[in-house]
Amino acid sequence: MIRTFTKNHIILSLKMIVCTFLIFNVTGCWSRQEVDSISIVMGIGLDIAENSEQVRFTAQVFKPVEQKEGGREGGGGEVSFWNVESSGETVSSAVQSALHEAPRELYFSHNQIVIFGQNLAKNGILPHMDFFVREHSNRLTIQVLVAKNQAGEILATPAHLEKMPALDMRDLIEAQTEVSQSGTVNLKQIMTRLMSTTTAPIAPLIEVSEQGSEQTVRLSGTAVFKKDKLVGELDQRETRGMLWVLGEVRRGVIEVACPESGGKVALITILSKPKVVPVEEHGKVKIIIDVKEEGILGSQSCPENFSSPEKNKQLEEMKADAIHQEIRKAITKAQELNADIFGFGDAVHRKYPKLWKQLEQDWDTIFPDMEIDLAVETIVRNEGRASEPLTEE
Amino acid sequence: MIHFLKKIIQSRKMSKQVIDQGAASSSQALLSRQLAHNVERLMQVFGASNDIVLREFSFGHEGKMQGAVLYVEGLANKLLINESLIKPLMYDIHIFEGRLEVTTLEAVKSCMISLGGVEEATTLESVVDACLSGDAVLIIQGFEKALVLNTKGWEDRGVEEPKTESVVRGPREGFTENLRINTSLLRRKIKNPNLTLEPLKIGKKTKTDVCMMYLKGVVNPRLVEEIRRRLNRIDTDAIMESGYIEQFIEDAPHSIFPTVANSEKPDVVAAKILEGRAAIIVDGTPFVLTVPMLFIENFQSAEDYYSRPYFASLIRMLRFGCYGITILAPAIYVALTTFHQELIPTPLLFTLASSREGVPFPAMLEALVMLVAFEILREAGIRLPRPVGSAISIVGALIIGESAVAAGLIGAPMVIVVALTAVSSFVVPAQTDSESILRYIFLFLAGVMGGFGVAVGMLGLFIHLAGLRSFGAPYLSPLAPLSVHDQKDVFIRAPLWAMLTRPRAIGWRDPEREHFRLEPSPPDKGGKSSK
Amino acid sequence: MLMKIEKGTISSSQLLFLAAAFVQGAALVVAFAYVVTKHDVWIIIISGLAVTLPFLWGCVSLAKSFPGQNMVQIMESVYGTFLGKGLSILFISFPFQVISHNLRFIGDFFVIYMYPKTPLVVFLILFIAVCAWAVRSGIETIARIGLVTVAITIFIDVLTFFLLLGEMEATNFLPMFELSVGDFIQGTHIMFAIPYGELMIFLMIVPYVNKIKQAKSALLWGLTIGAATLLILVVRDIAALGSLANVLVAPSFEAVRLIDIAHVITRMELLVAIVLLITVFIKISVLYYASALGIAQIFGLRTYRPLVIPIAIFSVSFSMVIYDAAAEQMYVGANIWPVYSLLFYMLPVMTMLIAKFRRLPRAQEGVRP
Amino acid sequence: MIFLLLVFFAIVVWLEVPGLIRKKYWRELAVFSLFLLSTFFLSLLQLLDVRIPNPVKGIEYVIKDILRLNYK
Repeated sequence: MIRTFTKNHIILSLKMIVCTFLIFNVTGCWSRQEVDSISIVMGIGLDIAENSEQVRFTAQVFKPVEQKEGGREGGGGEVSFWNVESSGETVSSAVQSALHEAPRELYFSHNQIVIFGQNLAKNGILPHMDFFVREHSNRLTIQVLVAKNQAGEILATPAHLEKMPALDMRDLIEAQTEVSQSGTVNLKQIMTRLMSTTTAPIAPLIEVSEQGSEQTVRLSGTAVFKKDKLVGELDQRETRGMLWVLGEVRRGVIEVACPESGGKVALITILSKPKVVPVEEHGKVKIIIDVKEEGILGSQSCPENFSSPEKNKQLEEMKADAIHQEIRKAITKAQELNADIFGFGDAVHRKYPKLWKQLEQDWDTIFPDMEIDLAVETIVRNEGRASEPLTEE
Repeated sequence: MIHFLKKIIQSRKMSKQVIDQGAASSSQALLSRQLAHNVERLMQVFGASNDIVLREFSFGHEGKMQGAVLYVEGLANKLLINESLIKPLMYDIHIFEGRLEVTTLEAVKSCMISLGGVEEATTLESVVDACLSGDAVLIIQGFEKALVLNTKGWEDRGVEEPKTESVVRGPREGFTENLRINTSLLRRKIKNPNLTLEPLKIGKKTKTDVCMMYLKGVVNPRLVEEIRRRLNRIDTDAIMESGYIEQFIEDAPHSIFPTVANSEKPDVVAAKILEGRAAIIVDGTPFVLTVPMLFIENFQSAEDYYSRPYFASLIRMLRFGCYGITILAPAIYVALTTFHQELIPTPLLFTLASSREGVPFPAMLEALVMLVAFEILREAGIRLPRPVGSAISIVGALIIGESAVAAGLIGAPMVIVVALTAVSSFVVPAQTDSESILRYIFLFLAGVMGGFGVAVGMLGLFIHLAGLRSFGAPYLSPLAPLSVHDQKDVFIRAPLWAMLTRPRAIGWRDPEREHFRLEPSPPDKGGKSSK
Repeated sequence: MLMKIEKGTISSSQLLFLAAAFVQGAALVVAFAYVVTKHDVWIIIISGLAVTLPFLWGCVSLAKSFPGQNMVQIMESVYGTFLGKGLSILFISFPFQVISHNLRFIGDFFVIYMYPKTPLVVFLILFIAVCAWAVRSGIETIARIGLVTVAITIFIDVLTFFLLLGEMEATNFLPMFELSVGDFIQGTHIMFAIPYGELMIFLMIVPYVNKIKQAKSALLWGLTIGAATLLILVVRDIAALGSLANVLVAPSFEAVRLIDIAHVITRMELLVAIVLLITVFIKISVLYYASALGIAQIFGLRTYRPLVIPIAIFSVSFSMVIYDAAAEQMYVGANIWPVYSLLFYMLPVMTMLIAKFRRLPRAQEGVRP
Repeated sequence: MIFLLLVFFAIVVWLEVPGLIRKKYWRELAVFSLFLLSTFFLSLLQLLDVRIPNPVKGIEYVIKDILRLNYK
């Protein structure tokens, strides 16, 4: 027993050694890459190249700064990114040709955002999207944006808080949950929408804005796609209208006029929950949207006191009305563009799979004239710290 | 080829027989009646060694009897020999004068010698052996027998606190080099007649005393049989330390994992004997072996059982974690930075990329250099005299920690990783050899294949461990052949009153360790008496 | 009577975990069913289980009526030496093929997701080397690893399930039962033929269970636990990925990539890779062990150990040639293999019927009391 | 590469064969040699880029084109 055991061990250890040596010799050093031999891509911009049909590819890469003695990094004002630009027939070939310029291989695993230029988006994003699903290092959590004009321009705008514009933009998108006025999507969401036969993809719009001498980027509304082509955009109020239906309003301010005196009341949304129910009536479908919202009173510029139950009720009604209007606007816009940004088609599909088979082909004609019932219920939970408004006595 | 091998083996066997026969013919000789003849032959055996003391004297009625005392200076207690052997024979014998004729060996043995252990010896070999183990031998003219007198008494180190396993709470005594003291330390812990002691002599040249101790009734008799078989197999010149024995009896000599445990603390060994293990004590070393050994024993410290269970459990888990860190940390660092950068959080990747910038070596080489440097420092620290040792560590810390980073030879994160690895390795000291070797293997795998290599290596390690046995007990015992009851002493250390049974793989002959319902509970408070 | 090659025994709980890990090893293979049944995969995971349980029950009953004999020996005593050996070769060729396919799956997975520039053969060699090591160490060693594997797998699956709760949407499962009867049958068949039915190979191992009476329930429970893990996995993936799950090669890997809790608990996909690695390792080791043991018995050898390395080399060579492209693998897995494998699944059923007809186990008991 | 293959197979032989001979496992040795030889030729052919008939293709052909039992 002991002898065989011994023998086994020799055999196996030798076998392992042989295998490793074989592996060593068979090829060089395949997927090995030191951290200092890759360019860490943080953001990608895709445009249509001028004067040609090619894709212009902009990658924002991290520029490591050598650490000085004592671990202190170089001066604070130093720019630590570099935008590599290249072009090619496809995204992949553009990535390859970026190596004519960039000395280190591009590494996409830490990519945070993808920005599509407007022209490119108008021609259709699907051909370029495939790269992000197929290439192994792209994660589905990448945020997707559409630039008002050129994506490269957006990436070139200097960052103010983070080291790199791409990181700045990622944080900007995350901060959107506080205002809920742009429909942020990541790669997974936009892919899911692209794969659906009817639901229209959306993406937040981003533009460069001049603030005095400084340039900054700002999010301004939502781009709406039909299939994979950019067809229109929603402004900020319409965007929120859409987000109410999608259930993605986390925070937000709704302003309503004071009922008795001039001035405004700002109501802050805390919670919102929509319910989208398709109903079949005589072979036609109708959508019933029921939005429930809860919030608090944020501030008011009029001297009225809303702390009585009646007044509170009034406030709630006004808020419901405002939300109602926002949603209506969004619906109207979507029906104008004939883009099912709300995913009504999928809702019908889920509830009436059989009926859907007939409707699916004609959805483009059904959707613009679809009947949509809307009900909004709101609650104003409290008036904040002050029980009464500040008034001059 | 095989024929050839057979021939070699045969010839070897034959030559061995010849040697054995030769040895037998020279030392198996019986003593003769002639004192002079005996003395002459003995002196021939010992040669010119000047630590052999031969004292010839005459005693008895009118000094009629001739005798000789033979002992080794330094091994035997000189004072005892003078007081209890030579003095009674030469002076006190006169008290009996007229009343008793002290003429037979029996009479000398029963009336004259005031010593505890007296035996008779008939062969030259046994006389020589006795002399060399510290006994005095009395040979008297006219008798074919010699008296072997237990006068062992050499300088010993006292019972001190062991250096290797220090505890905050727990007994401070440790084994010494003396076999008898060691067995007595154990006897004092376990006052039970079932504590059996089986003496053996191993080593053709050194004749080292080895002793197996176990608790009859608890220990598996097949285990004792197996140990006896393996100990008797040992046919070697010398046993210098229990490590010699270990290498001859272990189950997996080619494994980097020890399958025989050792300890310097009587309380640890006693606890293991009580669990159903057997201890092997070797004369001349404070390290006592215990078998069978399980992998988790590396993570169990004596103090776990002396302190309260909660913190002990936490520390137990920490030790497992540290073992993982010490074998895997450099490998994982290398795998992450050279293969799987996508798994590093983005801000950390920026830091790493910045610190790697300008470092001339690939990460694997960097790690290798640092690990080797650490081993060098440790070895130097152990070997050097204590005052110099601390200087080494300062120099090492300065060179590696500060200068190498400042000079841009090594990235700062690597220093942190290696430091963590090094510190963690001291948490599980029993596995030092496997730790340092596995670390390099995993580093190599990580450098070649990244995470896949490390995972395959872990699988291999696990297969190896799961296949090991130590004296019949599966090495990964309470884990790999799962035993739910024994989980009380693996990752957590359950309260003593909850550990009702001995480990299944070891002490299952007498499973009950204690009565259940021993959980202490205070008497009810608040009026209602417990009666 | 053949001499017993394997001297070790395993306990019935070890058998249970071994079977569970074996089924869990199919986490990648479920992708075949995704193509057919889309977001209703979870239904066929359950229906496949319902079909497999009686089949497996029959298999173990067969093993129990011939105590101490594995499938090769059973077939020899049922069909006689000559025909029995022929059918045994057919039976053993099944695990032999499945090893190569699984080896290829796991190799492709690592190449696609983590090591795009590394040649496939490297993974195959390293992986089979570890499996060979395990197989040479014997069934006891493999069985000891089983429990740890199952524990780690379930832990990681459940952990990632909870971490992904934020990404999940129940609407991804709607509309339910949106699959045709044909697709449902095909899906169930795939589940039966690829992950579940392969448990048939435990007929080679059941004789080494120390308490044969518990073997049946152990195996059936093992299958159920394994299927439950697959169910957790599939529910997690569909809920988190929605329709994307149908187009991705390894949905479970992609789903875990989505985990991002406050940018801190994120990038955990290595966990999935590790789980895949160890469960596939168990699966391949069991199949590997069964084929080595079976071949040794067919040739009447006293030990199976010398066969281990040749089988390893053979598997690597074979898995290099079986597919030209991953697409072919998908097609064969979903459409051809389930039908083809019926040839092998027929064997225990047929043996059982013939044994019943010839009243074999009883007759043998009469001969040897 | 062929050299490496030879070395590998030589090592396998060196590791396995002496043990088998010592125990006088002739039958085992025969089966082992049979398997090892066939795998050696198989891998040699693969190294030399000879197209080895793909058994899966054969199965596909039988099931799909002859028996027409496939699903899609």
